[in-house]
Formats: sequence, structure tokens, C-alpha cells
Amino acid sequence: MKRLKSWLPLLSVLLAVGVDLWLPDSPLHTPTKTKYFLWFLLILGIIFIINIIRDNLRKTKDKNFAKQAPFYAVLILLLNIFNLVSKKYALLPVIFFPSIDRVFSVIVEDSAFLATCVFSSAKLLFAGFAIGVIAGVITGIAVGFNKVISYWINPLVRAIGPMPPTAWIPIVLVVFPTTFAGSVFLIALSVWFPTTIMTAGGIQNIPNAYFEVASTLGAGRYYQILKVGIPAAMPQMFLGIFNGAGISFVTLMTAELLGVKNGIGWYINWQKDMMAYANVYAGLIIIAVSFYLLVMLLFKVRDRILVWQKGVIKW
Amino acid sequence: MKRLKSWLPLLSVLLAVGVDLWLPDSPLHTPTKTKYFLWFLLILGIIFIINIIRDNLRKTKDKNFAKQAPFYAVLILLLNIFNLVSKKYALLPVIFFPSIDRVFSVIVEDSAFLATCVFSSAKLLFAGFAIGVIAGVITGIAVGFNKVISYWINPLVRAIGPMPPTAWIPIVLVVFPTTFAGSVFLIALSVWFPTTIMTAGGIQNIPNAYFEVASTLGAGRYYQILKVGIPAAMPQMFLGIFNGAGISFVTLMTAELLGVKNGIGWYINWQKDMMAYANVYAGLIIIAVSFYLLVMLLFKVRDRILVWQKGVIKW
Amino acid sequence: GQQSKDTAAENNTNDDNFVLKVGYSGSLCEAPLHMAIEKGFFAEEGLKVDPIKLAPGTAFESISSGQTDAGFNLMANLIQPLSNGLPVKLTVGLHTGCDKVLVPNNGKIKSIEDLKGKRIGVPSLNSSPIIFAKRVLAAHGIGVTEKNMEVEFVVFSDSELPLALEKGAIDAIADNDPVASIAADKYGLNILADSAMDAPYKDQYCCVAYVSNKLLAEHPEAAAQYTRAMMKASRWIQAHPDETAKLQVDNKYVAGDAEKNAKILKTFKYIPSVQKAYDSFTTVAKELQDIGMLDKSVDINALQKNSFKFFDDVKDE
Amino acid sequence: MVGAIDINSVIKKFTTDDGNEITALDGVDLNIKAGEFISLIGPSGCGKSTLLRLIAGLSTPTKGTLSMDGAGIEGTSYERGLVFQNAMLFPWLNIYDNIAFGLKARNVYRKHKERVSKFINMVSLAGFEKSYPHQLSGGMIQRAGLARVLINDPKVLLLDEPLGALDAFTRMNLQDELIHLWKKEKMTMILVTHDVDEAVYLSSRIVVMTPRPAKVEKILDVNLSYPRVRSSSEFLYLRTQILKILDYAGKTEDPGYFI
Amino acid sequence: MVGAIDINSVIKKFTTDDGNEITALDGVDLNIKAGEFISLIGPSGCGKSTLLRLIAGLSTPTKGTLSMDGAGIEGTSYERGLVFQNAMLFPWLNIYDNIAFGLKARNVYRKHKERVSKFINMVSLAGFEKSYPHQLSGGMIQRAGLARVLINDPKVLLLDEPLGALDAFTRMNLQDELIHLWKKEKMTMILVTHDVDEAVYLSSRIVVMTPRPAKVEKILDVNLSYPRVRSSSEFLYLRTQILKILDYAGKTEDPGYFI
Ligand SMILES: Nc1ncnc2c1ncn2[C@@H]1O[C@H](COP(=O)(O)OP(=O)(O)OP(=O)(O)O)[C@@H](O)[C@H]1O
Ligand SMILES: Nc1ncnc2c1ncn2[C@@H]1O[C@H](COP(=O)(O)OP(=O)(O)OP(=O)(O)O)[C@@H](O)[C@H]1O
Ligand SMILES: [Mg+2]
Ligand SMILES: [Mg+2]
Repeated sequence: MKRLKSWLPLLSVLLAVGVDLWLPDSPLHTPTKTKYFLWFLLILGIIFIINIIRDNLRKTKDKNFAKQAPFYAVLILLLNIFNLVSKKYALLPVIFFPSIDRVFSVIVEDSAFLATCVFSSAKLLFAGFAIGVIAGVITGIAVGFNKVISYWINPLVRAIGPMPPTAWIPIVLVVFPTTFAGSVFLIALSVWFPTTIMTAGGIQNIPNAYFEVASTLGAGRYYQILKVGIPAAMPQMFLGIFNGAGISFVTLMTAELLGVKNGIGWYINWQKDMMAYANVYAGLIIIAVSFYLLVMLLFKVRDRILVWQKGVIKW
Repeated sequence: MKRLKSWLPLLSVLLAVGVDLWLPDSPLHTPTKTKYFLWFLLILGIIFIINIIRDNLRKTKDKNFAKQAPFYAVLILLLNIFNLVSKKYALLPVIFFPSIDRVFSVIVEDSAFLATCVFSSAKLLFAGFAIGVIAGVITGIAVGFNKVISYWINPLVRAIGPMPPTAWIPIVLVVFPTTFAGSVFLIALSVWFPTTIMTAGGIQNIPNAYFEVASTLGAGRYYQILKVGIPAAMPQMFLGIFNGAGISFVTLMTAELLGVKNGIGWYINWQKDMMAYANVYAGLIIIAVSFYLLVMLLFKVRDRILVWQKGVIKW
Repeated sequence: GQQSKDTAAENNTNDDNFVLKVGYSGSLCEAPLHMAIEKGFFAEEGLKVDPIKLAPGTAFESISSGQTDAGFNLMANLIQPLSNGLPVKLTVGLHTGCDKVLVPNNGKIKSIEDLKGKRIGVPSLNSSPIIFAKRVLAAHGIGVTEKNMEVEFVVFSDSELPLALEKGAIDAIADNDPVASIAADKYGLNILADSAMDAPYKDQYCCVAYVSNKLLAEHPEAAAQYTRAMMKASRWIQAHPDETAKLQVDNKYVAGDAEKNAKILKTFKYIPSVQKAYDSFTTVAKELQDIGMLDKSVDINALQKNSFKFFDDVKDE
Repeated sequence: MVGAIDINSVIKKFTTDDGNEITALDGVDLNIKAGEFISLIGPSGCGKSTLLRLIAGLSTPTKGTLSMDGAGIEGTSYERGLVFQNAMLFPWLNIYDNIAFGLKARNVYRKHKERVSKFINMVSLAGFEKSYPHQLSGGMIQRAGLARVLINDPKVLLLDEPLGALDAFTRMNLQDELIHLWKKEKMTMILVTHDVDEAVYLSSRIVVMTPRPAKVEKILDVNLSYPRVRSSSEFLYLRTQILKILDYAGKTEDPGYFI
Repeated sequence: MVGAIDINSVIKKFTTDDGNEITALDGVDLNIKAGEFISLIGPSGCGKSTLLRLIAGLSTPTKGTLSMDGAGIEGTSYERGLVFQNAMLFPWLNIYDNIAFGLKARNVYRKHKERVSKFINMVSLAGFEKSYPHQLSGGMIQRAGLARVLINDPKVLLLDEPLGALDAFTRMNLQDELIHLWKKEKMTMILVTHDVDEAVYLSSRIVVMTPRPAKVEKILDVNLSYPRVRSSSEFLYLRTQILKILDYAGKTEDPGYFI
């Protein structure tokens, strides 16, 4: 059974190759010079074969690849179907739904420029995300532990929560010395909101008994916050950070309206104005992949910190 | 002490009235026909006096108004300061930071039109929010309980999480029969993401022992989900819904880019194009107030459902 | 304000119930569309319309997906999307003017030449203001191509450009009305270049009316009626700028002050022309190629032919 | 009569997070006849709770088999009720709803509604129906946990130190109730306890287990008639005998209690 | 010698969510001399844990005062260590870190590092240093909870049924350890227990409480020398006497244990 599963992605690849090779293209789509989708399938096929071999050599119980196989198979099947309805039969409006070949050709041919875009965005995103998480955790802890602080901060959280990032732009332009700082602020703010809510909520949900135990053991207020409050609220904090990670990418699009010279959000906005949707999708794919990598990294960090958690949150 | 506290807001009002009456206006600001800020302060003053009297008559321990008094006092002080730096001394760029009088004059004089905008937005928001919450809770439960579903849904969550709402516009335009449905979809999607994460996370954090107890007591899978999983994950679900509420308001701005004829997000976008920032702020104030009301409603619902929770999350 | 009285409706519409969905964005120069509704030019043609206010940046998406049937936009904005397959046809040019290059009035930048090495804020990287700015710069010998870029273009959202200028994040603005005029007015900015005033731009068509390919296929007569009504409205505006500005503000098509708007409107020339628009297209497209904003491989003549629709009964006067 | 449990060479191993293996049960053989009252006694951490969980169907043995009335145990059933070592009341339900949970889950609440107040009274929690668990004392929680399982009228009742947190008086009362119940309902009872008196007072057989990894050390028959007299010489003799075995059993693995 | 506790007419009331008032303690008077070993015995839910929490400084009385060595009790102190009824180990710390918590919190971990393994051995948890609480049995958790408090070397040790979940053998061992510790460290011990034998075996005075609302029913002096013999006649006499008082005490509020 597991053995069979491993072969599914390869099957799906072959099917996709067959469809792309033998069905005629719709004349509505501008053809690309190189058949990038075929190349992509070829590379995937090779990767899959290597993995099947590795899984079989391993001889241990956890066949990693077999586990992920159905997912890859369906993913490629979906690409295949999309290829059919776009490049092959043009069932969807051609301008909005370019062929996979076109999207990949953008990624490959524009790769140098896209790389600089990704690099600028990464700087922005990293700075904003880091500041937002740190500020959010600190505010969350303060709000969670201190009634006075929570009295003053809660209305702020409620007022800022629903504000669209674009609403901040005039203030940001006035307050911040550079537009880079302004963009960073916008991203940080969007991350700050969920991180604060979740951290504060997590702390207020900690059974009081843990603090009581700590205090009878001689822990001062400060030590209790550090060694009881924070570890106990950690799972919640991570949920807030995950939420914030998603939102930071969304906000990137707005943050890059603030006089940046390049960046992936800026690229997408620009290409969208020109109705160059192949480029827009290329940008979105890059965003999705970066987000995936960021989430994987966060998972690693979380799994290391939360070893004590048995039924760990997984999404 | 408490008695004294109650008088703070009134003091702050008087100070603001004094400033507005006796300091000369900057010539850079276009004056409004009616001094709306003064009227606003007058009304607030009356409300505060009524509350002070009510608090004193009540004779019980919980003097509600005294509790909220410092907050109101500071809020009015901030408005007063803003009035100083804008209308009185024009220290901030006039076009981007209009006087409070102007903003209030928009709210009063455009009230009929703003009301229709609020009404359309409310329809959109309500539909989107309701659908998003229901879908999010259902997906969250499915992901939380079912490994197979979580295997297929998780990658979807991770792919959708970072997508800016604008990226969906072409798909929405093609797929949905009406733009209203499309806008609702955008809002629902943005609410769906945090609700799903939080619900699934909440369920996976439930101590397994509760399910074991239920199953030895004869509860079937379905009953366990309904009567153990959902109530135990309820606090987390509410956190997700609170997050979603914030995001739904932000997404409203994008959702109302989709060929709607009015709406508060649409209004803000439009007035911003015209550089009518007084109107933009009027719109934002309406958004903030609506969000506050929604959050209060959610709190009421939550407090009713989560009576069993002692250290309830409050933000 | 949708017209309901069907006066001369019987003309020759094959489908009496057809309602044309027209997208508009609420900018000042869109006046022909607003006036065609308010002054009954659509009704005169027997055309029922449903005006749809579009948010920034969604005009092309809407018409491509059939949410709207017809629209109104800057010609320079349309050329790249057309080369990317935007399924619309231009039908007539409506007016000239409306792009400006603005600098602070502190006198450090006095001429176009002074812009060399400076940062210029634009609302988007492919709309008419940047194209106009690049054309002007190129004409003054400042490099604006990918390989030889002697200025820096940075994007800010339209309405925040003046603030960015004031805060020194940029040194100049290239933008169109109404933001350009409002900013110039409020901040007393100097206008370095104005497509409504300076030759040769003042004779080139700025805004054009267009219809979707779908409309042309299904209701060609409605497309012609739309075009004719827009032309009539355009001529009427040229004669009545003050009344136009007042109607626009009163009926909430645009924000602002009627008097000031009228002053701006008067700088545009509302002389509709099919032929001149057709001719402008090649000029603008060629310049776009020269300044590196349109792919060199695009065959401009083919694009031009493919992008226009001439109606037999729509003629320049 | 139903409720016989057969445990055949059951081995249960756990893997800790750092990869070590812990053998909790190392070949347990035990045949319990329907309607017996069995007590399990053994050192802390030897594997008693683990064994009860296996019988309840909450976990599966690493090796060996468990069966009830001849049919292999697969999953849980309300017919094998388990009173947990730490009650585990649902914090989101009040005491009434906690106790009524089993009836509602099995969809027989309407028919047996009156049982709820009967069992609330039995564990002496009348007046606390609307209280939430966090408002009760440790002993009250334990009693509610007991009532919650008893209400289901199980065929086999698994009790993991259910009376440990109770005062002597309540404890003796509930011991008598258990015997009453056992006789009336003819159910099989398997009780984990640390109180040797309790074991002798209640059970028909006492199973003494070795320290971890647990095996059955010795099985003692208690051939005394009910109600038993705690001060009778047979009672005291059995009591001493078990304490001796335990002492011995405890010493097989040197516990090292030094300060 | 330090560690005297004075409790003067202490009343403690709780308000439930639906507004009802529950009187847990209704005028408790008790003077505990430094270095005494006091046991509290009383019906389940009468208010024993509530009293310990007041002494620990975890809550404040509705009326009355509590003081230690003449100074009013305000807030907690590691000098009054409390072993909770349900251990409450920190789930995010392993056993070693749980037990070392007090030392680290008081910033003396470096100086007294060796105490950690000493106490781990004392409660016989060697080998489980790296395990997390959810991997331990109920009794092991309880033992870890005990070690976690003892490591702090408190002046007053408050014990809320610390040995309830332990097997007879471990239990007796730990009882001896407690006496050893009490004699060596000369600390005041206040033990809540349901085991009358335990109370008699350990304490210098036994306080019997009435059912809720709790008052002091009777205080008995145990004038036996250590080590005590569980089968001596004085021992058994005291035991029976207390059981009688409890029986009586239990019946003042009709418990109504019917099935
Ligand atoms: N937070 C609370 N809210 C309301 N009532 C409470 C609360 N805590 C305790 N009580 C009530 O106070 C009474 C005494 O509780 P306490 O925990 O002190 O009893 P106890 O003597 O320790 O009982 P046990 O031996 O069962 O542990 C009980 O009736 C309980 O319901
Ligand atoms: N989930 C688990 N992971 C790892 N080890 C476990 C797990 N559950 C139990 N153990 C180990 O199995 C052994 C037996 O545990 P069990 O809870 O059955 O003991 P017990 O006899 O009930 O003890 P007590 O009388 O103290 O409750 C212990 O050493 C414990 O550490
Ligand atoms: Mg156990
Ligand atoms: Mg207690």
C-alpha cells in the first residue's frame, strides 16, 4: 500500500506531460519560446524518483515521501487541470488566466529582477515582522498581567484593529524620517495586533493555580511573569505569531506603496496595473513559497520551544 | 478618591472648550459654519454630568462611570491637543490633518449619505463575517479532529494565508455571478483564515483525557466533537473570531473595490482620491465605532457562552 | 442620477431592455460621462446606462470580466494593457491635457533640466503621469530608459504624493488631476510641465472612450450610441465648463469646490475626435517604446489597428 | 451474568520524548470472573492505571490480548465505566450536567432523568447542581466523578483510587455504597487502591502487583462474608499479610528513600 | 524557634457565579506553636484547603486575622511552603526543573544545586529527571510536588493530602521521612489528611473540624513518643476516639447517602 502511494506523484506527472505534449494549444494563448511547464514536470519527476529510491533504501517505518505523495499527486493533477482549461482549451478569460508556461517563463526570465525584489521585500518584512512580534509579545504580556496597562491599551487595540493599513499612510509620512521606516511600521503594526491579542489572551487563560504555586515557592512577580506566564502562554503566542505572519504578507502590498523602488508587493501592484497577470501570478507564487518557508521555520522554532506540549497545535 | 475621578472627564471637557473658544484659529484651516467640536463637547459634558449624578445616586459599590472616567478624560485631552496642533496652530499639513470641526461637519452634514454607506457595508460585512465564521469553525473542527482532512486542508490554509485580498479579484470577478457575492467572499475568506487556525489549534490543545472520559461514558465520535471538542475549544474560537472581526473591517476596503455603488470603504477610497481627508477620517471614525459595537456584541455573546471560564480572556 | 425618461428611444436599438454598464472613477476629466447622464445625451441616443463607480486600479479588471461594458480612461494607461490582451476597443478621443509635473516653490528646481538625479513621485509605474514625465524628460535630454536612467521614480499612492513631497521623500511629483491641481493649489507648487498647456502634448489626446469586445459583438449599436453621446457631451462641456463643474459637484461625481474645478476644466480641450485619437496612439506608443515602457517586440501598427473601432455613423465634426 | 475480563500476557511499553523505552506492564495474566470484586494493590508508578486504561479500551497493549466475555476489547464502551484517578470533570459543565453527561451521550436522558438527582444525592452533592467544578473541593470533585460513571450502570466498573481524596467518614459510607451497588447490580468491580483496609473490606480477591515493570505478584482470596467487620481477627490477619507482601515487593527494587 | 501560626476568628465566604454565598470557614480559632506537628481532619468540602490557603497567604479572610510569629500574614512567602492537593506541577518543565524551581526563583540554585538530586532521590524519582509531568503516574506526580516544596526548607510546611495518592509502602516511608525532617529542621507542619492512622502516627496535636461551615470541633493532644507503634493500645485508642468524633461530626449535617 505505502509502496504504491509513493508512485502516485510520478503517475500524475506522466499524465500532465502527456496532456501537455499531445493536446493542441488554444490559439488564444500567446505561446512561450520554452515549454517551461514540461521542464518543471521533468524536474519534479526526477525528484520524485530520487525520493522513492531513498524511501525504499531507508527500510525504517517512517516513509516520509510516501506520506507526502498523495498531496504532490493531487497538486500536479490540479496544475494539469489548470493547464487544460487555460492553455489547451482557453475556457477562462485569457487575460486573467495565462498559461502555466507564461507564469513560469516570467519566473525564469525575470529571475534576476525578481530576486532583487524578493531581497528588498525580505528586508522590509523581516524588520517589520520582528518588531511587530517583539512589540506584540511585550504589550500582550503587559496587558495580560497588569490591569492598569490593560485599561489603557485595550481601547487602543480595539481602535487600531479595524484600521486599514492605507489609513495610516499620512500619519506615517509625517512621523517617520524615512519611508522605509514607515513601511516597516505598517507591517509591524499588522503583526502587533494579533500577537498582542493572543499573548494577552493566553496569559489570562493560565490557571491561576500555577501562579499560586510559584508564589508559595518564593517566586517574585517578575520571576512569575518570566518563568510561569510566558512559558504557559507560549502556545497561544505562537498562534498569534502565525496569524501575524499571514497578515504581514498581506500588508506588504500596502507597505510597498510607500515610495519603495522595488519589492515583490510593488512588483505585483505594478504588473497588475498593466494587466500582466502572468507576472502577477509569478509574484504571488513567490509570496506563497516565501510564506511557506517562513512558516516552516516558525514550526521548527515552536517545536523546539514547546517540546513539553503533547497534543501540539499543527496547522 | 472615586468621587474625584468622576469629575476628571468634565474637567477635560471644560479645558477643551476653553482652548477652542479663546485661542484664535489658524488662517490655514477653512472654517466650518457650525462649531461642531464645541457642540460635541457640550453634549459630552451633559452626558458626563448625568453619569456622575447616576453614580452618586446608585450608592452601590460598583461606580461604573468612575471606572471609565480617566479613560474619557484622556481621550478628550487627546482631542484637545489635536485641536491645538491642527485648527489652532496648523502644525501638521493642513490638507492631511483637517480640523476636528471639519471632520464632525462631514459626519453631521453628510449623515444621510453616510448612513446609506454604513447600511450597504453592514450588509456586506455581516454576510461575509457570518459565512467566514461558520466556514472557519467548521473547517477548524474538521482539521482539528480529522487527520485526513487536516492533511489536505493545511496546505490550502498555508497557501491562502499570505494572499493579499486584491490577488483574488480576477478570480472573484470570473467565478461569482454578482460583485456583491464576490465582495462577501473576500470578507468571508479573510475571516475564515484566523477562525480556522484558532479553532483547529484550540481543538488540538484539548487535553486528551477529556475525550477519554467522554468515550468511556458512552459518547460516540460525533457526540464527543459536539459536546467536548467544541465547548473546550470555544475560548480559542472566540479569539479567532475577534481576530477575524478586525481583519474583516480591513478587508472591507478591498472588497468595496469591486464595483459596489456605495459603502463606507468605498466612501473612504473615493474621498481619498479626491484628497478630502476630512471625509476620510469621518469614514474611519465610523469604522472604528462600528467595530467597537461589534466587539461589544461579541463580548456579550462570549460571556454568555463562557460563563464557566473563570479567568476569562479580556481585551 | 440615472436617467429614466426614454425620449428618443426607438431609434434602432435591437434590445429595448439592454442597460449599458459604464464604469467611472470619479475624476474631474471624466466630465463627458457625467454630463452624458446629467444632460440626457445617453437618453437622446435611446441608451439606458447604469453608472458604476470603480475603485482605483479596478477599471480593467471590471471590463475584462464583463462587470462593465464601457469606460473612459487615459490613453497612455491603455496601451500596455492592450498589448497584454485587454479585450477592449477605443472608439473616440475626448479631450487633451491633465498630466502635470510639479515641484516645490522654494526655487531649487526651476526647470526640467534641474530634475536630473532627483526623485520623482508617481502614482503608478505605467499610468499617464509617468509616461508624460518621461516624455518631457527625454525631450530635455535626460535619460529615462532602463539602461540610462538619470532620475528615480518612486511610487506613492496617488493622494499621498503631496505629503511625500512636503516631507522630502521625493523632489517632484508627476500626477494628473484632480490630485495634481489640488496639490498645486494647496501647497502653491510650481508647475514645471503641463500636458494641457505645453506643446506638443496639448494637442494630443489624453482621455479616450472605450467599449468592451463583448459589447461590440453583442450590442454593436449600443457601443455606437455610447460613443456618440460621449462626443456630444464633450462638445457641450467645452461650451459650458462652469455648469459642468457645478453639476459634477452637486451630484457627487467628484469632490471639491465647483469654482476651482471649473478653472481646471477650462485648461482641457474637450474637442472629441476619432481620427486624432487614432493618430495620437502611434505617437504615444512609439514614445513608450523609446522610453522602455512598452516591449520592443510589439508591432505598434498592428496594435493600433487592433485597438480601435470605427463606426460608420460616428464622425468627427 | 456478564462482565468477565481476561488479560493474557499483556505487555505495555511507553516511549518517552527522548527515545527511552519504559516498560510499564511486563506480562500480566489475570482472569476476572463476571461479578467479582477485584482490588489491585501495588507500588506507586508500577502500572495500575495503565492496566485499567487497557481494560477500558483507552489504549492498546504492546503485546498480549484483553477480552471481555470472550470478545476482544476494542475501543471503549460505557459498559466498562472508568473512574479516573483525578476525576477530570468537564470544566464547562456544571455538576448536574457533568453527572448527566453519560445519559445524554447515550441518548437515554429523557427516560432516566430521575437518576441524575438520585446519584447527586448519593454522593451528597445536593445543592451544588449549578456549581462549576472549579468551585468545589477536591473531595467533592472526586465524588462527582464517581457519580458520573455510576449513573451509566456499567457492567464492569474500573475505579482508579476513587476514594483517596475523601475523609474517613464519607469514605466508609461510599465503601458500603459500593458493596450495596455491587450486590444489587451484579457488576464486576476492579478497584485500584492504596488502602489495604479498603481492599480487604471490599474485595473478593486482591491482586498484589510488583514494582515497575509490573507483573502479578500474588493473588489473595478474601473468603469473608459481607458486611465485614474491620476489627475481626481474619480481617486483621489478611491485612498484615498483604502489608508484608507489599513490603517485600517494594524492596525488590531498592527504592532508596534517604534524606 | 520560628514558625508559630495564630488564627483568630477567621471567617471565609465565597460568592458563586449565581450570587449565592457559601460560608467555608465560620470563625476558626487556632494557635499553633512553632515546631508543632498539627493534623487537620474533617469532612470533605468542609474548608480545610481553604484554611491552608489562608495560612499560605494565597487568599485573605473575609473576617478575622492570621499571623505568623506575631506578624500578620500578607501575601505568600517560601517560608510557608504549600503542597497542593493536586500537585500542580508545571507541565512545561521536566521533573528536575520542577523540583529546582524554588531554588532558582530564590536565586540560590548555584549554591544549593546538590539539593535537587538529594530530594529527587528522597521521593524516589531518580531516572525520571528528564520526564515531563504528563509521562508520570499520579503518585509520582504527587511525590515530585512534595519534593518541590521541601527543597525550599520552609519554616512552616502546609501539606494538603500529600500522601493520599501513594501506595501504603511509599506512604509509610514518606511518613517516616516527614518525622525525620520535622525533627531535624524543627519546622512547623500543618497536615490535612483523611487517614486517621496517619494523623495519629505523625502529629503532636490533631484538630478535628466540623462540616461546612467549618469550625474547630475538637483538639486532641497526642502525647506519644516517636517513633510510634501503630499497633500499641494508646495508638488504637486515640484512633477509635477520633473516628467516633468524626462520625458524630459527620452526622450533624445529615449527609443522606442513599441509593
Ligand atoms: N472558588 C470558590 N468558589 C466558590 N466556592 C468555593 C470556592 N473554593 C471553595 N469553595 C467552597 O468552599 C467549601 C470548602 O472547600 P475546601 O476546598 O476548603 O474543602 P476541603 O475541606 O479542602 O475539602 P476536601 O477534603 O474535599 O478537599 C466547599 O463547599 C467549596 O464548594
Ligand atoms: N504517556 C506516558 N509516557 C511515558 N511513560 C508513561 C506514560 N504513562 C505512564 N508512563 C509510565 O508508566 C509507568 C506506570 O504508570 P501508571 O500511571 O500506570 O502507574 P500507577 O501504578 O497507576 O501509579 P500510581 O499509583 O502512582 O498512580 C510509570 O513509570 C510512568 O512513568
Ligand atoms: Mg495511577
Ligand atoms: Mg481540600
